Amino acid sequence: MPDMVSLAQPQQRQFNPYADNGGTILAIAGADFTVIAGDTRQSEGYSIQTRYAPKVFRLTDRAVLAVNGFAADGNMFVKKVRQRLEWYRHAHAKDMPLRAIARLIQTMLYARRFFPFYVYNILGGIEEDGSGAVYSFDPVGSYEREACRAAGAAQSLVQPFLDNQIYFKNQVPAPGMAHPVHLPLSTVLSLVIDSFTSATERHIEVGDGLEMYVVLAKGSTAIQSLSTVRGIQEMTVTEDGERVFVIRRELKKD
Amino acid sequence: MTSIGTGYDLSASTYSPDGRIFQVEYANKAVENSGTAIGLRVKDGVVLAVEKLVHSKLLVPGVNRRIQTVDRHIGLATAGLLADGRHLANRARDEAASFRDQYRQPPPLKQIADRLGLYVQAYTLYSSVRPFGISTILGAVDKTGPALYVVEPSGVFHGYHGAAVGKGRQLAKTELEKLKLSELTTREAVKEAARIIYLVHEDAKEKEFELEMSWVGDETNGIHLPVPKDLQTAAEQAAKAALETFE
Amino acid sequence: MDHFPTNWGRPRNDAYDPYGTYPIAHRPNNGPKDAFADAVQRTQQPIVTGTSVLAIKYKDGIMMAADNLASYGSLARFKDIQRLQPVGAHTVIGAGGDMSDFQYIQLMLDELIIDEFSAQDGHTLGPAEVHEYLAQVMYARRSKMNPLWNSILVGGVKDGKRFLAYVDLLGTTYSASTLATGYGAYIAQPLLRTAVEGKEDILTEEEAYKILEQSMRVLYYRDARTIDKYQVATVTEKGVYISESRRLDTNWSFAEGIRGYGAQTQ
Amino acid sequence: MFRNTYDSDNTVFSPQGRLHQVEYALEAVKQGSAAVGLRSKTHSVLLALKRSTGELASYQQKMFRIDDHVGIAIAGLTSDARVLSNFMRQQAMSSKMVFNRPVPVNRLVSAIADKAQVNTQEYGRRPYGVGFLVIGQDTTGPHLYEFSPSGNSYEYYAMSIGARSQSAKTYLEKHYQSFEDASVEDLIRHGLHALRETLQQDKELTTNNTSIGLVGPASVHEKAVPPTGSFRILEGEAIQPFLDSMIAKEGPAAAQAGVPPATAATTVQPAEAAAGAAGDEDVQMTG
Amino acid sequence: MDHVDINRLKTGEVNLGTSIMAVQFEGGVVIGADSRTTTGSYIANRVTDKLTYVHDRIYCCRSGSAADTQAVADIVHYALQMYSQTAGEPPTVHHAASVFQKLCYENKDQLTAGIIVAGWDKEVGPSVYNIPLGGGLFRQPWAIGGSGSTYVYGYCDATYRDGWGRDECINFVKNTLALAMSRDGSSGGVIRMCVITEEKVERLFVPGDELPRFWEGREVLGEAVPKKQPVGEAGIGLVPMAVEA
Repeated sequence: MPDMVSLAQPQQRQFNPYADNGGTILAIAGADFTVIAGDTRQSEGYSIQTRYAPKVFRLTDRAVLAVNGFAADGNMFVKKVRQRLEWYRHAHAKDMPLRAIARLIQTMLYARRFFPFYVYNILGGIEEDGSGAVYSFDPVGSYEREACRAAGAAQSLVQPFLDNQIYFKNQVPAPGMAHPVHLPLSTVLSLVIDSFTSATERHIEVGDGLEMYVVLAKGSTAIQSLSTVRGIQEMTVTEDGERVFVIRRELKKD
Repeated sequence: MTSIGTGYDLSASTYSPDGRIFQVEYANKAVENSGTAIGLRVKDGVVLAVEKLVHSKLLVPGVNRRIQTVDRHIGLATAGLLADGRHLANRARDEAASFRDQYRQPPPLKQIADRLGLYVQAYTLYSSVRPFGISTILGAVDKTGPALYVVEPSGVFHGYHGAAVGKGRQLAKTELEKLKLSELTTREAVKEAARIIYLVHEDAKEKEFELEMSWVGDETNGIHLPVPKDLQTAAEQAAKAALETFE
Repeated sequence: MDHFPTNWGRPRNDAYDPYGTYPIAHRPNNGPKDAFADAVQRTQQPIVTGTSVLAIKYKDGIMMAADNLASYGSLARFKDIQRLQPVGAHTVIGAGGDMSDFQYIQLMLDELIIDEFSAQDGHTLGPAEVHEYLAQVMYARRSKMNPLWNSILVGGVKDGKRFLAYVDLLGTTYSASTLATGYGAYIAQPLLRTAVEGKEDILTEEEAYKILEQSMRVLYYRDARTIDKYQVATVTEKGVYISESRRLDTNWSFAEGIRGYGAQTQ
Repeated sequence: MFRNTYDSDNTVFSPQGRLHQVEYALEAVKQGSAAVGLRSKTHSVLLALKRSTGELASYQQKMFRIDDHVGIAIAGLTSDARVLSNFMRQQAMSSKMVFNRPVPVNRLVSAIADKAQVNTQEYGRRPYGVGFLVIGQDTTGPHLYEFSPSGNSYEYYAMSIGARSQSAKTYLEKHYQSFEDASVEDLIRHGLHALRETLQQDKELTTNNTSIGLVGPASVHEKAVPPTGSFRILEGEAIQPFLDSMIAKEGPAAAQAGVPPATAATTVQPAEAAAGAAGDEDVQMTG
Repeated sequence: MDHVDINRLKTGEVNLGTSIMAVQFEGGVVIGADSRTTTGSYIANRVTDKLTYVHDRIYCCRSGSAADTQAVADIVHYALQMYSQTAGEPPTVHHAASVFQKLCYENKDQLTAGIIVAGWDKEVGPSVYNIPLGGGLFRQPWAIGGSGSTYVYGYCDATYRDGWGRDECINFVKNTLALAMSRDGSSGGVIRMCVITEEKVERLFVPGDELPRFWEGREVLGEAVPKKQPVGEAGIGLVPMAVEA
């Protein structure tokens, strides 16, 4: 009965609704700041589709979201998060706190458990207590707060580097010394730039441009180390609160 | 009026003993109280003109338009309740879109008038709705050439060479009948339309008004558009001049 | 994505029907490629298809080119098809992929433009708005597992701003100063980037045209789904202009003296 | 109040072709405290008078933000206003989602007008009992619209709605020609003057009872306004500098303007004044 | 199994493995079709009429699933009747083609239908529309369709000329179909043609034994010739092909 056999088999798959558009994102939390960064290359297979497609987005003055994976899902997801934040603003006349946004993202991702957004999210910003925070998510909504996280094509290259440099894994402090708990902003920015230049060298899907968002807590002294940064641009909307900046750098284009 | 107090005039779903539907007649009253709208179907197109009564000098002139566009080639002018006019224009757009979806071509005006007639008529059948308080002039150039229709609150519609609705319709009709419409060009028709609107406004001289005109035809490549500023200004000046000689 | 619309959205398998010769490619299941592949199923495939579209930015606006062929598998079935379409007064779109879906998109956009025109309020849709709308439609359809099987370039000029972007059956979008769909992404895009990047504000209309013409010629030499008849769309502040069909000049004279494939000389 | 048999139902025309239910809905708007709107080449502003039910109660909300580029001031049934403003917010967001474009302000106003029209034609509904002044900016510049329960909407240089709004209108009609080129500070001052005309005797505009909404570049009295000049509502201390800029009514400026005192409103619109006296609160929906 | 039926036909479903055609000329259109329907390789009907009336001056030629195309044609026939009664005028060919196209496009997942719509209307005169498998709509001066058409594209490209009259078009259709039928196993039988003009629809018929004939290879003779004839004198025509090589 060949008919019975063919009926029992699953239907032939005709259309794959996903693509992988490459690129890498990362975020590192400091004591009173957070850096969220991503490269700007968008690719499919061996083709570079564009050299400038942002993957990092300012949501509020204290929250920045990086999305990586299937670009169409990523863009749509950011749009939908922004709509939810807009309704929150209509209802409460203030911006949603960071940890609430993190929980919201979890709910939104899990709502699509059986047709997921093929997107790895990293949310960075400042909590209500003024501390820097990074939340990382898997595509179906599992999330946790961390001090640093890399995701995307070059995750396997960048994360071990961060483990070593941020968490001091496999480093032994000098006798009588302890590893610092938080690194200063200038150090973090250098680490981010190094992460991406290295990833660009070793991964074909990473390169072209780098966008680093810096979120500072209210009254953060880290502002001083930003004054000398070339080409920095402020994105803050409201006064007397957290501040958001973006720093752009070129990466190799080959 | 024999209707008032009889109890036969409180619903569109009620006939009077002599077979009249007073609610529809009252809807016509709403039309008669409003500024005049006219349409001229001429040799190479159609011109629509509206006497827009200005109820406040704080209004921004030129923007609160009374003539609406239904499709690329179809214009619509109403007299009566303004909001009802918007409702019907939206319906007309839906009908035009539905025709396009079905037949993959621009709708002939007759089809739109026909479907709008059916729609308006449905509002004369039930006590749960009231009739439309508007008369609607539709103008277009379609595959049959220039076309002009009027849909009344009762749902009845007719084709015209020249049409007038609203307060000054009698005088406007008399003036339209004097014209050889089928020999005019749209350019000439714009002048005549402006003159007629200015003329019918004489009866309500104390009220401010704004003349609004649109046209469709060879001059506009078959697209329904507002009459260009320079032409409108010239037509209004000529209308004012004609008014003085008329008196 | 490769240059056979039949294969778009499908796992690649060059071992099977590599030339896409049959109109309805029926290929084996190559197994899940990502973690979510099990969630999907539905039938559909492109049948009458168009190939690459190219577009670049230049000094005064954007320029786009596409040939006039609609293929049926390897059969060159319709040789007088226009694949470039103006949308309103500021925008042009060019489509590769399934032509019946493209016709549907054209009707849909015409409806949109009529709605916008009917408002008569001084607001018009520019290329950015048209692109966003298309992207939303394409993404919504892919999310229903019923995609519009096209890759589309949207270009235009409005309020002094040039705009050029891509959208495809997955809802994937991106923007760049040179774009190419289908096979053009492999063959023409490198040529376009070399000729245009950094010179977007200098290139004249003639230079832009020459660049596209040369790229179309290379595609004609190397893409088996092209013909030598094509059109060029130009959008500037003044509006959209789509050319008549043009024929490519091609060169074959060098072939006359070629003998054999190696040692042979006569 | 005069009663006739044609006024109890929104699906009935009177023999004169009038819709009494709609006209009564317009009266509901006049029960609400006044709102004033003005427009210049660069700005649109809203000013509204907030009421409080008593010493211990907070002041009502008269203004709503719809989107970055649009805001409204209301007069009439607050709960109706919330429904309509929510609808406007949805429209604004849908425009952002589908076209990535801020919705053109006129289309937003037309959308609620068309919604309101349906409530004037179908049985089992009542017309909305609220009027809006809508300000916003889009690619065609700053705008001011009035929306009313009849389903009509108009664009104005300046307008006022609500209790004793006729007095404000009289002021606006006198001065509107100077608004086009006015600075935002002057525009707001004119707005405050107009709003003052709607006050009952012995009342005055304070930081508690006045709201100011605006779109356009920052005024000299504002801090931290994004360069896009998005819609914001000023309340409390933020409006003190604007109140300070007002020219006293008894002063020569008022006399020069020839503005009738607030009590004169009685002669202008007897019905309205009576309505205002009868209910000094915005009508609340019960049940 | 991996194999998918390319025609998406059910087992036993009747297939119009077909050759169909339409050509426009100054005063009208000529449409034509073969008459074979098959289920698998069995000829279910050898005298089918694939030229289907949808309105007084509009016909369609059907290819693909017989059931699908009949269902679609019936719906269009109904729609056009409704239209002509309510609108008080006959539909245009474009109108008819649009209704076909809409049905074919919106149900492309369910249908196997390749349809040519042709006819005459007072707006544009004669016209021919092709609606191939995916549900696109293409106007052409001439159109061919069905499985047999793939064998005759070259012939049509080489032969067709603008400005032909009625009789030249009839000849063109007759010859093209005969060529397609001779090469396509799924096409055959008789040729049916219609000439649609403003005045009338005229039916033409070419019986299966009077089809135009073209090159069919050399005459193949059996070996009935007596063996005693010497090979050398037999004449070239008698040498079996296998020997010739």
